[in-house]
Amino acid sequence: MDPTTEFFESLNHRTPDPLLGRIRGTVRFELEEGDKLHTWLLVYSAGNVSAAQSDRPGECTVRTDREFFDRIATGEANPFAALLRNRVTVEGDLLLYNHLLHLVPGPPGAHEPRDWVRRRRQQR
Amino acid sequence: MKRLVSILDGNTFVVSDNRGDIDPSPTFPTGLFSYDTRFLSKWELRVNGERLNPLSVDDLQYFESQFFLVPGEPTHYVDAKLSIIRHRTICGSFMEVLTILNHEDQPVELTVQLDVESDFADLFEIKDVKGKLGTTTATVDENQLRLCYQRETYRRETVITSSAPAEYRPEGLLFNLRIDAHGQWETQILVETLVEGAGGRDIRINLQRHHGRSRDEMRRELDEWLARAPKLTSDCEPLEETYQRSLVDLAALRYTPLATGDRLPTAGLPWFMTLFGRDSIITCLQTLPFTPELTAPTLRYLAMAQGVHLDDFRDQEPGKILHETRYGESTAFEEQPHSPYYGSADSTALFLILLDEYERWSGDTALVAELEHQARAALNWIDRYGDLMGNGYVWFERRNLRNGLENQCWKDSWDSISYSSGRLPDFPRATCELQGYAYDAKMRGARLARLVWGDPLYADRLEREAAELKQRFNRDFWVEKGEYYALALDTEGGQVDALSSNMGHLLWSGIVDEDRAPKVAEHLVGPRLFSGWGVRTLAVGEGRYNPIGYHVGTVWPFDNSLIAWGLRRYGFREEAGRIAEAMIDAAKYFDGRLPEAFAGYDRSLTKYPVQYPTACNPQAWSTGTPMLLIRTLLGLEPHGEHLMVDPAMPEGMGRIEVLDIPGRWGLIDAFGRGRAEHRGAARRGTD
Amino acid sequence: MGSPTDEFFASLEERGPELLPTRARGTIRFDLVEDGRVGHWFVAINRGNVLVSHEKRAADCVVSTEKRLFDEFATGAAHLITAYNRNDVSVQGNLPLLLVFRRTFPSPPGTRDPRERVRARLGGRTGPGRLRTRSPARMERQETQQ
Amino acid sequence: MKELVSVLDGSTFVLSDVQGDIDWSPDYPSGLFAGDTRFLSKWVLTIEGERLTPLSIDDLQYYESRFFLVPGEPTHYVDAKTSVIRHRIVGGGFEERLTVLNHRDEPAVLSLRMEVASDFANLFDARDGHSRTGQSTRTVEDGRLRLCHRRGRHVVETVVSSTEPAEVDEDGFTFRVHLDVHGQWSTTFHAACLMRGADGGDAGERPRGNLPERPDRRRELVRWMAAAPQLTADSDVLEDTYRRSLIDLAALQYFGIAPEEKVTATGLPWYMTVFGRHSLITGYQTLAFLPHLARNALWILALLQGGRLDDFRDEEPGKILHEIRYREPGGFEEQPRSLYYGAADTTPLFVILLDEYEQWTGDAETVRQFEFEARAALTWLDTYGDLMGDGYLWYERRSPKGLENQCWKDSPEAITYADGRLPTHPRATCELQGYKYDAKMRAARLAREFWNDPRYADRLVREAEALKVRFNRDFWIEEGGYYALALDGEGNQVDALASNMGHLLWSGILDEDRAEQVVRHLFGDRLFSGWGVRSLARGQGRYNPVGYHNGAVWPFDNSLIALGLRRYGFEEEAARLALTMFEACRYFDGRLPEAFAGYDRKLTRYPVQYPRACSPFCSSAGTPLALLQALLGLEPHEGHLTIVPAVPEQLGRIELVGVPGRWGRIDAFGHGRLRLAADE
Repeated sequence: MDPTTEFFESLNHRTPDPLLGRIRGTVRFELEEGDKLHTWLLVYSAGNVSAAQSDRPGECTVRTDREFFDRIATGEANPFAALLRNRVTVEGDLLLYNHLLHLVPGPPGAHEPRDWVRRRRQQR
Repeated sequence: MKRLVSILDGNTFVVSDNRGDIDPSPTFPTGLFSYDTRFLSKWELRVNGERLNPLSVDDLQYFESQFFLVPGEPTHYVDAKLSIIRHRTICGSFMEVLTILNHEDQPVELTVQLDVESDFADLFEIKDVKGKLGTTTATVDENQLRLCYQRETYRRETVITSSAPAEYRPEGLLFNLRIDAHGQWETQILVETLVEGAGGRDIRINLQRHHGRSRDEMRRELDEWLARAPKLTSDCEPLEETYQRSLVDLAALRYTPLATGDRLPTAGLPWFMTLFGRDSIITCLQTLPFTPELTAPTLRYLAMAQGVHLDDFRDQEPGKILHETRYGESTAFEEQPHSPYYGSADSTALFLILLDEYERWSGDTALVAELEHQARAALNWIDRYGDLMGNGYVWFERRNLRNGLENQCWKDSWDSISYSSGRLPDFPRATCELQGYAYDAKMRGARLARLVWGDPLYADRLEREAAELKQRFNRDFWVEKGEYYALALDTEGGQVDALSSNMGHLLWSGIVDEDRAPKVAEHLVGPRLFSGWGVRTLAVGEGRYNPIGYHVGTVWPFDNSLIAWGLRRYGFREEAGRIAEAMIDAAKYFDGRLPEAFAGYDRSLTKYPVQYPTACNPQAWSTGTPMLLIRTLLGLEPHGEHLMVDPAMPEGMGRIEVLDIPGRWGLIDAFGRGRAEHRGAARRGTD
Repeated sequence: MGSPTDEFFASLEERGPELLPTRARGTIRFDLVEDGRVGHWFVAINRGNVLVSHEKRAADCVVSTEKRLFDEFATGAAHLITAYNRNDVSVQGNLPLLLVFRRTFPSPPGTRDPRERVRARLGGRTGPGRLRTRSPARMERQETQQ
Repeated sequence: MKELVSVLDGSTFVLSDVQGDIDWSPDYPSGLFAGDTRFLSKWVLTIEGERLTPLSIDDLQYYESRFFLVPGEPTHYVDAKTSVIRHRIVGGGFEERLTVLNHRDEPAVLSLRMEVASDFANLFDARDGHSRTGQSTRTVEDGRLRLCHRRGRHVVETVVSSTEPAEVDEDGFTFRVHLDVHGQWSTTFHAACLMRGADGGDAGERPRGNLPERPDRRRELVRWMAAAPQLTADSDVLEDTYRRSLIDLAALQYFGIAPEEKVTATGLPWYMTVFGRHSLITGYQTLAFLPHLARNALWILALLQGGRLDDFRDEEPGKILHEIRYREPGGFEEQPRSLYYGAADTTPLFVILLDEYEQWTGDAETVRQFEFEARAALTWLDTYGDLMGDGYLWYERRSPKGLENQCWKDSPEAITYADGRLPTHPRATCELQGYKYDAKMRAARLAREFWNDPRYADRLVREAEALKVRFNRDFWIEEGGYYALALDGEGNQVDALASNMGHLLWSGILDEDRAEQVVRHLFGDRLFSGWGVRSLARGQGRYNPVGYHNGAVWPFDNSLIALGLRRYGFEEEAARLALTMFEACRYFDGRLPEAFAGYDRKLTRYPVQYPRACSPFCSSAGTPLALLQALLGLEPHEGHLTIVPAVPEQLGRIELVGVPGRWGRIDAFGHGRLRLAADE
């Protein structure tokens, strides 16, 4: 399975996140791949998140190409930076897009801070 | 000390010379900036090929200024035959109304030339200009000049149009005019900035405040803002002046970040016109009694952007409150980590402190309930990710080795944390005030847990932990020999023993043992730390002491405001008053606008407080300083549904009246009077 | 008579009372150098009255310069204070007294009364009986009526 | 509007940039000046070859300032490791104490350099950029640098020395400075300004190289302030301005051509010398405060009164001086400036001040002493002053380098018809007639009371009254309801609407029944800018809000108008004018410049600077004092001081304690009771 599909599929199995407790709304993703367009709809409902391939409109529409979204889905690309450089475009409620940060994984290979300190002190 | 003129509206601002011209400067960010990008790097007006000379500059409002100019070098006996008025406003866009008056008794023909350039520099590049990776193009059509920068999908544009007919050229606008005898000519030049997003439209399109506010609306808004704030009258004229100035500057420093429609305080002009966790929180803490409307949006925004992941580049961890957020090119391409960056070890605790303080003033338990999970995540961060050494203190060490901050406390320059000898300690470091904040955050968290979250068990645990921390702290940080608190602990648990202002914050946090407080107070107003104008960041005699060192000897107004607050908390009324008075005296020399920092030279050496080079001005937490000092002088403290007033004012300050202090009590007035009558105490107002 | 300087001092006793304020009082000695020799003029001023001699007495004010230059002061061709400013005259002692004494020097040769100059230029259109003043507006009205 | 820092002591002053450096600049005369000569044209400090950057400047006293500097351009995060304090004092010569502080945790060795040069330009060369005549030399001798300029026998020298040993070369001083950990180093530079007399010694009464003792200077200033009445007021602006004015007037005192008494220099930087007109007006403005200024002005001007006809100097017997310049500008006949007499107003103003001075002080001795000069002045009014022989006071220059306009508006285009044309010469401006009238009325009193000459007094009154009748006939413009600016050589009315007629109120020559129309004009929107009365009304051909005399607002002009308004009973208008001036003071830190722009107040929230206006300027420093006099209604009346306050509400309470005069000292109080009609 490609990272994008894996990401959206996994959302349906997430435990409810209290940090998203008050977020409600829908986000439509339009991901280009060659001349194909993959559309996903993501629904926030008070902590629970679900996603499905759907052509329904959302309160916020996110456009980019599928290849790039794969990188967001794996934590390699930062959604906010991508928005600033127009790599991803967003129409509608930006706040909903911002909450995507809660759903995508962090960058691969990130260090647990205590491990970082321990390792660095050992090196010396 | 070149005279620069700035106008601003949140994070859109123009910095020019006193002619109104923008010349690219290698050392200072002159230009039109918006969202961390320079949209104009050149803006030079010539009349008949000649540069102009300023007669005077009126800064009418924070978003509006006016320049009076004459062509050529002014001479004594030869009168200028023309004068030129440049009236400019920033209301989302930048608008300059150019008026040329002909003072001659006959018509004149003129060539007016406005040279325009944009380098689309990222604010981070200005001090360290490097080759741009994208390309800039200028396109001209019949009624506009369009400057465009493109790097891959990243696109920024500056669009310039004139209401009067102009010849648009790639290098600027040209007007050929004829003005009648004693006549005048006028054009409105509009400069629009475009941060391109979906469909070629501006990414900020959803921000209601972004476009289309008129000057009148801006004025009305400012008037309303001023009308909402409590009214202060005082015998002490500098206090009145600085209060008024602060209110206006606070209005100016509000901006709307992407993603919400709310207005939050930015940190300071020109380098820090963006959201900083630490600065915004402290500004809110300082201004709660006066402009409480800043606080709830700030808390909400910071909660929304709270750390979720582990991310080395951004020094991000779950539950951490952001340090800084930026919108420029280097952030967009992940060359800089500000999307956002989380490299501060204090903002998380400060967030909790503000949340509690806000509830004490406003009674807004709904927000406390709304942010329960974020607050718990923040408390969790303190123990889990903040405690790098696993020994119950808050530590910091960056993981972003490329461009992360070395010092992640408020003194974040590289040499700010040192031993008395001047040596720098190893990482991680645990500065003392971080422990104070952690203690306070837990105590306040406990109150909220009991009051709003219905979790008394959690509250008990937090209080227990806080008490343990306090005990441990007073054991480990107390420097027996000098009888003060160490600036920090090093990784071996050794004391980083420089005498510094940091321990002033400990009083504010309440972590200081009662019987040690007198010694701390004595140090703070003693000759090594107190310059006569305020408490220095680092004491005279320390290895790295430098009266013009950013964090190693200068005086920071915000630092002093927290220290004064802390002194009052521990009952040092006279000492708190002394600091407040020194700050208000200093404010007088800065026309009521306290800068980010000023030099730490002894007051006996300098009649005036000496400017610190390149200090930000206005700087939000310096702007908030007079307000916190007023709170401190009047002893304003919410108790339940009431506001307690317990004035402790220095002799000679005379009377202070603050009318209509907002809070859960509605509106309340507070009065205070210095014990001895001020010379002008019997005065009436002069206006 | 001799040089302009001689003539100047010779007439000084007569001209003095008219030219000098009555409060003027004091002594000035002029040391005038000619061909390496110094000639002295001693001027005593008392309530406007002037006495001139060649005595070399101590004076309130001592002025040294070249005789040649003083001849030019005496005819009005050169100016004492200007020469003093460029160090061609040195003064010791009471300078204000010399400034008062300045009044006794004549006008530059050929100087005319300023009123005569104006009269000559305007050809008699001066004096009380000249044209009645008019405002430009009135003039215009008169012109259009004609 | 390059920012410049000035320290001054009478006619000796230093103008530098904000670093404290003096460097050639095309647009402003920076340098150390004394006696109209520049003694230092370069004074540039570098450390390790780098110029310094200012952090802040303390202007401690008018003769003393202190600069805090750091090397190089400051950046935000890189702290300076060195700071430098330049503490300078001027007074005769010039002294600068340089302190270098090391903020490092280690010793440092720095190379410090002071570049020194002088072009010995006179002020006019400095202004106009002319090249110099004469020869200059630089010699290094015994640790000192001697700069010398010679033209004929005229020799000027600057001798610069340092208390710390230095390598001295022809272009300056170099030091190798060793600094300890957190240590400091200092040296003191002295620059002696020498003007060689004809005998080679320093001309005694000239600015000397030695400095007065500083403590004395401070004491002197304290005494000066203590001698003036003490003001307390609700209005801080009023208090600050009053204090600033007294200090500026102290700063402008200097020993002029004669060393007996200090006199008032006119304005920094162009006019640091005596101008007859402004000395007299300043004397008049300050009588209730510092009466000796008037006495000293009368004394120096009596001393320099015209004695002969001299076309080059526009001099006539009995005429009072326009301007005096020293040394080179005054020593060579390129310009008539050594003693120039091209002013038609100074002579009557001299008589007016003599009378006014006696009315305040009761100093009859002075009136008797100056009888000769006063009579000579009165005679001048009716002889050389009356060029046309018709009883008016006229002017026309004879000097090819003289001034075309010899009234206070002395720029070439100042006197015009409404349509902008320039009138023929001679010209008789209206205010000159007012002064002449007033001088005669006042002289009549002096003749009667002190000179024992009642017949002369009667004649003067008769002549004055005749003048008044004629004036009100010939100058009144019926159509406009105002007084003509002047008469031209043909006797026609020069009909521009100008501030000049405001002075007529002050002189008392106005017919009572026309005063109201004049006042209406003065406060109409053509003349009144909202910040004061403009020199020329909007709508006139040559009106220019940044025109020196053609639209700018002159504070001293407004002060005389305010006094005139009180004289004719327009209390409210006088209060209004005073209020607007004090409001303007707020924007000039209490120091009114020579003039400021005449833009409408509605257009400019602040009063706009006039380019290159002198500041401080003596009669602008005198203006707030005259306005206080007008607000409190202070008038000497038959040996007593009458106080009839008319203070606007906005100014609140005014207490002036210890007004000196023939009555001893009297206190004056005023309360802001006047509610001015809002008009903006």
